[in-house]
Amino acid sequence: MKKMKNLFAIFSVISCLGILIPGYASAEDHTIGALFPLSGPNATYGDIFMSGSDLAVDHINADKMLSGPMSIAYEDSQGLPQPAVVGMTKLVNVTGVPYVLSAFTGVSKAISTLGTRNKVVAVNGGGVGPDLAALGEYFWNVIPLVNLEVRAVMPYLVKEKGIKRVVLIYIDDPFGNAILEELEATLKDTGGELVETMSVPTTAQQFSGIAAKVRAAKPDAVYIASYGAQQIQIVKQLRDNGVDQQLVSYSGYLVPDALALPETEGIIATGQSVNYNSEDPVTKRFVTDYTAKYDRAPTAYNVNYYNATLLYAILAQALEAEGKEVTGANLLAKRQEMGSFDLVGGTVSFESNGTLLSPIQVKIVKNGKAEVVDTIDFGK
Amino acid sequence: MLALQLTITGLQTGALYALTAVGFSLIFGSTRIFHFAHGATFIIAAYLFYFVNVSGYGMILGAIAATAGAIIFGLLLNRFVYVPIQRDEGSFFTIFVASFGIGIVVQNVIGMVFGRGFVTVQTPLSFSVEIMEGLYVSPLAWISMLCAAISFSLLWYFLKYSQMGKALRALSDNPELVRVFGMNPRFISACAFTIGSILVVPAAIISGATSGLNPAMGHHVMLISLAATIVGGIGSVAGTLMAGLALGLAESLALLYVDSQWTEAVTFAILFLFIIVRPSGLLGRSAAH
Amino acid sequence: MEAYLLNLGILISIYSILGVTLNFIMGYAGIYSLAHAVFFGVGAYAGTFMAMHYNASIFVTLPVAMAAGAFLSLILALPALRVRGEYFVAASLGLQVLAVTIFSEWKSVTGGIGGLIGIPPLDVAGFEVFKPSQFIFVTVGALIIILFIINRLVHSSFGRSLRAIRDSESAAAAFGKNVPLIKTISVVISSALTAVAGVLYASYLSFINVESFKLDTSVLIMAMVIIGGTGTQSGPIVGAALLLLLPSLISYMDFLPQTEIGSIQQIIYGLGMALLMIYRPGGIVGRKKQSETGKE
Amino acid sequence: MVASSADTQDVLMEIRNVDKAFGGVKAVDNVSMDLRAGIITTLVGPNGAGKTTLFNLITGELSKDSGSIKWLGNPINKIKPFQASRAGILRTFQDLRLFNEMSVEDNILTSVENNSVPIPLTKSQRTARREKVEHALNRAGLFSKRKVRAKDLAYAERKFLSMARVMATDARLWLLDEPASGLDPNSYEKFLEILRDEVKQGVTVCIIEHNLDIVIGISDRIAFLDRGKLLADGEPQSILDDPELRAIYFGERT
Repeated sequence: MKKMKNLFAIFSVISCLGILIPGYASAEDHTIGALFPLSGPNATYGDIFMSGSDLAVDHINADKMLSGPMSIAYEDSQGLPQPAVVGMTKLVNVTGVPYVLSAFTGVSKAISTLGTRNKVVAVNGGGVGPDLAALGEYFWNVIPLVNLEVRAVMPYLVKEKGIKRVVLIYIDDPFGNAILEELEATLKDTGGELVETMSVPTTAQQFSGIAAKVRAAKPDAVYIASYGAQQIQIVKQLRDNGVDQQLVSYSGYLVPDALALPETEGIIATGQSVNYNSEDPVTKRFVTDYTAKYDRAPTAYNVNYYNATLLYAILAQALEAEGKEVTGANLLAKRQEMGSFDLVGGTVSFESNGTLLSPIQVKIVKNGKAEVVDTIDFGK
Repeated sequence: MLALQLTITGLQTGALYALTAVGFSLIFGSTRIFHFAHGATFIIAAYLFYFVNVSGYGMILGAIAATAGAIIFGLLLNRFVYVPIQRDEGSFFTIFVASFGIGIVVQNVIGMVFGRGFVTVQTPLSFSVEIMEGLYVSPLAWISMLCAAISFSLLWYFLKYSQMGKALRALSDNPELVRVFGMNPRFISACAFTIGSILVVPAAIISGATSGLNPAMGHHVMLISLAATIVGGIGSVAGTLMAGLALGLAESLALLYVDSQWTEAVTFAILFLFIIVRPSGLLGRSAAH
Repeated sequence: MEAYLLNLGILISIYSILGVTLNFIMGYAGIYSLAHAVFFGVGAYAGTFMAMHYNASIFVTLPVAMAAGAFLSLILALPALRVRGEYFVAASLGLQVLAVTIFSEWKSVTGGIGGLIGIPPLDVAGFEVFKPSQFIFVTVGALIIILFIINRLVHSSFGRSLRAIRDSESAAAAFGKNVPLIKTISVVISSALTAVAGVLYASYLSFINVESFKLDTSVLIMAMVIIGGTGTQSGPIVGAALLLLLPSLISYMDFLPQTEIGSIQQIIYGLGMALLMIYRPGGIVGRKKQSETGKE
Repeated sequence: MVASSADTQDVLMEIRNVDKAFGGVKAVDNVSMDLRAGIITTLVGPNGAGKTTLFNLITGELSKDSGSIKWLGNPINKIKPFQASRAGILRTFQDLRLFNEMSVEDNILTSVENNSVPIPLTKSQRTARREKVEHALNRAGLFSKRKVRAKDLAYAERKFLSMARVMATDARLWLLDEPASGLDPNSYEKFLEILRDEVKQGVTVCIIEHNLDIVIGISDRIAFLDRGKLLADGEPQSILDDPELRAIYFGERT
């Protein structure tokens, strides 16, 4: 009797399975995937990334670039590797997309194996860990990686600001560790000194002890390598606890939440240089429509994911014109064949390792706005 | 100098830990309810304060709202979750699981309402002043310690002199007494929940200004409270207080030797060792079976 | 559709192994561990380490992972012998937090938060298994074998000893049960079998990092056991299936905002845990409330 | 009860100068006594006299502060409860401590088994075990309830189950902690009958009992404890007739 009941329970669960199959896109529809942090402490990035990719989808569908309507299947990565892998498995095996937008260094590294194994292109427009350049041919970057940013800002600090002693506070994950390596190497070359490094766990939010250690190290500048809500807390608590030295950070710092913080004033940060004033039609349309749709000026992240999405449409359009199937392998072949693309910010081409080069700007925050003080172009 | 600075930081953190931990310890000691949702009480109070404050009603109203919210949550939980389970002589684990479940619900509801990111209560009080060469202390540090001192003095007075306080203390010493004490056990446990929940409020408010809030921090608060309660000795309010301070200090001073990702491990290594070596805690009665 | 079901089936069978092994110590021995994910992780890391550096054959990875799980479980046995109830829950929480720190920091073996990428597929007697349609046989097979082992144990004198200890430790001792030894053996068996789930999980996802082995996972496994029914045979499996189907069920409801799905799912299972404890502490499969079957 | 001359019986257990204090209070205070084979020795005394504590000291549930205990001539001072059980000393508990979630049959089965490592039994072992269990079930009148969970039994049945757990084993010494308290007259007649039968078959019993009728009905020997001290130890009649002991027992302290 009891056995029967148990069997029944299992059976009813299994029969539930049948009802729960998600809907499928029809053959002509173009669906690409995206793994963004939609919840968790880094959800603020998800909004920023989506605003770029969604605008691209609007434009692509309005122009009827593809044979059918295009859409993006978003999966929540929380900015963390494990949920991202689960999401990627779903996108690859279930939704069956040929092309996935990715963000965050840890996330991108984690999903790259699945991408390569299943011949699905993953395109990163947010993560900046230098390792991202070496994840195989199915992994592309439409963002300059942070080694360039560190290489751009350190000479500026040493030469222009006379900074010698640097303390690094970094998040204990692949991105943070990459920054640590890059900073050690770059500082040696430029004549600075890394006097102390302090790692913080991803979940930490109490930094008064860290601040005390920073003060004890007597640095000229403090480099902060974290993201989202945590980096804001670090900056605030450093300032609260008597650290008045120059603070330095990277492109991930210049998000609206951080710029709104009074303590951000005076911080130096690097970022990818985008020429918003470019006269080409793609850039003009993007800047105009973005400002109209979201009522704010676009940032590099918006550009990157707009570009990543548009890149898919350009490649898929070309494949369809030739009557070829839009698969990951064909998209890769087409990108290698076409070479250069008209995207926001001008005509760009990929390095052989699948990474875009772009000039880096050094900016300083004044009155809640980032002002460019220097631009370094590594490409030329 | 660094050690001194970290000591002060540790005392500030420890004072807040002690407040939440004593709240938990009092409830657990006198009612034997494994109130894991104590962390949820913390975030409810913290977010209520934040919300009222951000809405422009000021800090005093915020504190009142936080206190009211904490008490109501504690009492509702006791009345509608713990009492029905206890009526059926549910094991400690049944209560723990239910409480844990409620904690998850609160965390996610708060996350949906206020967002899952950090929020901070902005106040000039968090800005540190250099009181001597290289030693920075924020007014909030003094406020934390003062709040803790006042709360504990009041609590001590209450436990020592009031009829209810004596009952709670007696129950902490010997849970069997609930049957013979001659007071309504329901009323006693309601009182324990009220006081335990109130103790959380100052810690919640101050944390909102110092380290910022996020809905997941209830978990951390609860783990620390549990650790302090056991290290201090279940049933001993004084022991929990000392253990809370000690854990805060240990967490801060550990930075002298290890990177910050190890500080939580330091706390729990202490807890683990205590359970294995001296389960009765610093001041508690014997716990090993 | 097929891929979706296979994926779900594999995850359900892996989590069922976790539920069944936790239920063995929780439901039968009364050892309420909140550190089950630790042994899941130990199995995953140990198996992956062998697979990446030596040999990916399951005849190498599984025994090594099980041995590692069994050996490290002695650390969990330590407090289990000294204390019960609340104290043990606290001790296991402490162990869980410590383990997460070590998983995050021992980067040469675990890859820290960045994790280990490119984990080789399962090698079953020279045959590489990674396609979901093949992998599901391995996971379901493993689940069946583990269910069989646990079932035999539970219905042997050993299982009776465990339940006796759970119901009254002092009476069990008074009737000749070597309580510390029996508890240790049960923890060791449970952890060794848990490690199997770790190996399968790592190989299936071809990626692992510390996030899969945090307190949240321990809580999820505990919720599966409790919601399904503690101390019942099918309870943990029903619980695992239900909680893993929950996200699909929720994502089917289009009117819910996508970004809130994670929260809604957690609210449902949190609420489920609380309500079950109030109205049906035995879980879905378990007995009804005692008061309904008559008390003394 | 045929009272053979108790003094000539073999001594199974020798208790010498045993002390145990909780905090400052002496629960067992320099107690020395013998438990003799084949008879029923009853521990009597007011509440808190240290009777149950003495049981706990014998089985190793608690450790002695000082003194020694010998079992069959061998010292068992550091014994653990499970070892005491395997050595043939079994006890019941005042609060029964049944295995509540398990069936009646499993309760008894568990008590018979004392292997820790999961090793299968041989066929003959299994047969022998089943016979013992069935015997105990029948004697305790629980055969029809053997599939019922222990927690679902009526009060008297729970008491009998507690006895049945001991009966099914091969133990030589039974330490029974108020096994008959709260039983209705019918049930305790049955209980006395079981006890007498078992003693006839060679079991030695030490029992804690308050009901004087039962004490008189079954005791071969009585040990009188008060506030941890052994005040008297001897033939039932001599103890029960002692006016001083009666006064203590009935609470008329002087």
